Amino acid sequence: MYSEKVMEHFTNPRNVGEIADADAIGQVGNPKCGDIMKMYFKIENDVIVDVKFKTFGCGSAIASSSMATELIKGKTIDEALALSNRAVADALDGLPPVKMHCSVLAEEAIKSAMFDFAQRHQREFEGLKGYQPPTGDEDHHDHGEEE
Amino acid sequence: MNVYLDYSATTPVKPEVLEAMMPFLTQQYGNPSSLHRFGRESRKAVDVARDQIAKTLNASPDEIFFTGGGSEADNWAIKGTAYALQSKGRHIITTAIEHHAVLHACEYLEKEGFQVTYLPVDESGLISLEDLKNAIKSDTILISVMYANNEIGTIQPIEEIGRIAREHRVLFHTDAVQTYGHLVMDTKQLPVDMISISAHKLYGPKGVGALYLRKGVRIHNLIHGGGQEKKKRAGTENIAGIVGFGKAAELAYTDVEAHDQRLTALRDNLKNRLMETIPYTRLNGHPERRLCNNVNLSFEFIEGESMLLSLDMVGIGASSGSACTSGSLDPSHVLLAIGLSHEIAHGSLRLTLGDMTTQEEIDYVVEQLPPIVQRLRDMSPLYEQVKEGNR
Amino acid sequence: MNVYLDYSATTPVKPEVLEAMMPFLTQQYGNPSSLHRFGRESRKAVDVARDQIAKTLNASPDEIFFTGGGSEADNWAIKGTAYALQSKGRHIITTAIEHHAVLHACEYLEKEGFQVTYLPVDESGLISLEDLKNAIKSDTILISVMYANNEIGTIQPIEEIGRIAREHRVLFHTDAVQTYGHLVMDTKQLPVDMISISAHKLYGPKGVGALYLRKGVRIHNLIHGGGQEKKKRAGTENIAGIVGFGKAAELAYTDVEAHDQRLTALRDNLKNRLMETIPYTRLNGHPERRLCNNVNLSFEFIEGESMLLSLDMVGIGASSGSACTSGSLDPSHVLLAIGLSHEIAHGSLRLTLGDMTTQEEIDYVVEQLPPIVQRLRDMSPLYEQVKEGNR
Ligand SMILES: Cc1ncc(COP(=O)(O)O)c(C=O)c1O
Ligand SMILES: Cc1ncc(COP(=O)(O)O)c(C=O)c1O
Ligand code: FES
Ligand code: FES
Repeated sequence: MYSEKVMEHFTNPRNVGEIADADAIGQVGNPKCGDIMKMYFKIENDVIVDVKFKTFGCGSAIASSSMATELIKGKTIDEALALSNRAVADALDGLPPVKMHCSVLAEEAIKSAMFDFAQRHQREFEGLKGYQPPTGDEDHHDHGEEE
Repeated sequence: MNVYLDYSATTPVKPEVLEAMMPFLTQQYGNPSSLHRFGRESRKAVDVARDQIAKTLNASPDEIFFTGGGSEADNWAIKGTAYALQSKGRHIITTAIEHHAVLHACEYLEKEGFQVTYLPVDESGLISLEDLKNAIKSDTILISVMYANNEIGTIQPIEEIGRIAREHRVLFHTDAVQTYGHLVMDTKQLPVDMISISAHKLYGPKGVGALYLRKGVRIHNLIHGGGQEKKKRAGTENIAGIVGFGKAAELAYTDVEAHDQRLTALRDNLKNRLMETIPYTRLNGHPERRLCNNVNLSFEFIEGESMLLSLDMVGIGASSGSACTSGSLDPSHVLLAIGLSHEIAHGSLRLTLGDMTTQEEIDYVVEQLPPIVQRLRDMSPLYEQVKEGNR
Repeated sequence: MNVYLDYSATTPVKPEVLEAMMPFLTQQYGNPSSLHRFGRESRKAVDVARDQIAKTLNASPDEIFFTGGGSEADNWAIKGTAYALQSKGRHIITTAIEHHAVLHACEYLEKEGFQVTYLPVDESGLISLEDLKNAIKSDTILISVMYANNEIGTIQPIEEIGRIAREHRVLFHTDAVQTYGHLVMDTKQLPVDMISISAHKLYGPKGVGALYLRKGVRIHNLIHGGGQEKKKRAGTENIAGIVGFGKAAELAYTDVEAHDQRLTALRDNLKNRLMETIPYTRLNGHPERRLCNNVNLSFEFIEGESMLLSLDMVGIGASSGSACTSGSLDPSHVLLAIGLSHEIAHGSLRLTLGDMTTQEEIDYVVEQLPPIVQRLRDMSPLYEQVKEGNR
């Protein structure tokens, strides 16, 4: 059901862990839905110099976290905010339809962290226009069913 | 090493069972409804299988009706009773932890105008007999309570439930798909009217089951048509499957006590060692009233699918009550019904043992599982808080 | 010599089909719903079989739903449509010569408050399109007409019927259990919404069938429960059976034209020689629009069961439309519907040919049958009158 790429990232996830003095932290999902994704960022001159994650979730959630953090490491904040869940899924050679929301979680974790950064430094970013931080309790994702 | 610990999902076909089936997949292909010699052989074979199954239930062969599986038997018992007795009443009692074959049949009937009471269970998975008595109304036509639960293995007090049903003259169906092959069910003693069973849970083939229908109990057909199964279940018989089912049932009940003792010992060994080695672990289901082959544990802070994937990579096949395995949003309705929070339900693991399970396999699991749980916990944002003492 | 000429009752499993099935009766026993490697193999196998069958019908794999046989598929199509559309209307149109799986499902629905029109057929077994059009009412929700009849082999004008159904926006189901494997059915061309098929009629195993359900057509489930078959048909899949069905379908449609030509020639050879040799014989069913493997003859003055018994004694397996074979009082409803008198219906014989049928076997039947008929006629009081010239 999962691509080799997903299994590879699930087995050897990149960037697992925490950053003690992170410049930004984002957390999305809630345990009720079975997914929590938390990301820690080190940011210098608007460039992501380090990123780590912790995830409570299924194989595809773990692989999405790993791939997403790989994709944005060394990138600028604007570039990171431009990363779509589709790009994460594509980089993993696709996800099963019912698992697409796991990649959405990765996109949202990044946005949530960048929002945190923006708030801390009173900054505004093009990619955060209209962004609403998750309230924590909503059913934000939809396990799309076939049919 | 390949270790299969998902016997409650399905079992391999035993070699003796396959051997019994083979003639009916080769030369003896006649339709039992045919008059000629090709058909007579098949008819005899179906009769033998019916006898074999009847014997294990201490039933009469004409109380056994073959179906296309356990789900069909459940649907037949429930809808067949509902439609047959709807002029008498439209209320059904079942439990919150039934298999979906029962639950979704009941939910369907609700849409068709029936009322269904779903009895709650306590934290060990048992229903309360008081609740049951209180739920019975003058228009109650059916009580359906599973014998043992497929996820947590809890065994219900079927005899007592049956007695209550009898007192109130309500028909009683039990889904014994997980029980058949593990426990002795004597229909001469047990006050049950209908029992669903399925071959592939006791080393028979997939796609064949049966409904025990006590003599005199009249329900509607689910599948109308030809005169097979005494006109109660139409369709050309799955001869090979039925023959395999009969043989599997006979084998399972040849020495069911030895089977029970062996599996109970292995089960307890597995369960105790895992619980001792892995912190933040709880046993789901009843500590004593449980199937001899069922271990169901919740490991806090982690999620089931990632555990299953990790186990699969080291060759261990198991199952979980996590939403993520099925793509549906909610975790197992059974785990929620026994009071687990969503998080903890997500982190559950079901290991079910069988006749081919060895001590060596158990040792392998006890060796492989703890580091897997640890690795996933180290990745989990929920576990962080524990380490930081915020819990 | 053993000669099986009852291929419409059921067929042997082809060796290649059994070979495809064997892994799933031995090592590859996983449940397709399981996440682990044991389950994945099974899931893949079910997908392959679904593709194989979809291809033969020029359908999409997600329009194919496996069932426990042809009868279940028929019941599902009919009751599933009836219950899903009952708020729209409660009228169903079918024919007088359907298989009991359709007829008895319809009769059941009549008891539940539906109205059913049973279209008559002419003496060749064909319905009239005019009758059909006249029968359609504003509350008609389903037309169910079998593709080819199992007793007399008559092939209905399915395309024309489908077009009429479309014009009136009524769902159209066809029971193609006897047709599948003989005729090409292209669902991209054919205006049908549901098609029932069954594996054991085309050299697959017994106890597995399928319903083709056109994309977008919504009917109720017959068997509720687990999420198998896209939540439309619950129950652990009969993997070996499904794999065998897929393989059998693929084989049947590898060169269906050659199959048709070979059987048609053998059929006509058998039919013509029997009709030439045995006086007072009539062919039942349509002379041209008939299945390539079906011969149905009525021999006046004698009764079917005694003919079958006599044939069985010389090793020939056949079937009859006589009451006596089934233990029911009336002769075949199909033979009565084409206008046969009870006496003549009783004396009917169905010989159905298959891929293993040889010219040698046909010769044997042509040699054995006439003296059998003669012997029985010599015993018959009805035949006396003929000899005495009272007829
Ligand atoms: C026309 C027709 N429909 C339905 C069926 C029922 O199929 P099954 O025997 O697979 O239930 C048969 C055969 O028995 C048949 O000939
Ligand atoms: C308790 C219970 N009931 C019913 C079923 C359904 O049986 P089957 O898979 O044979 O349809 C199962 C197994 O899947 C089960 O565990
Ligand atoms: S985390 Fe639940 S489906 Fe991915
Ligand atoms: S003559 Fe005996 S049953 Fe018809």
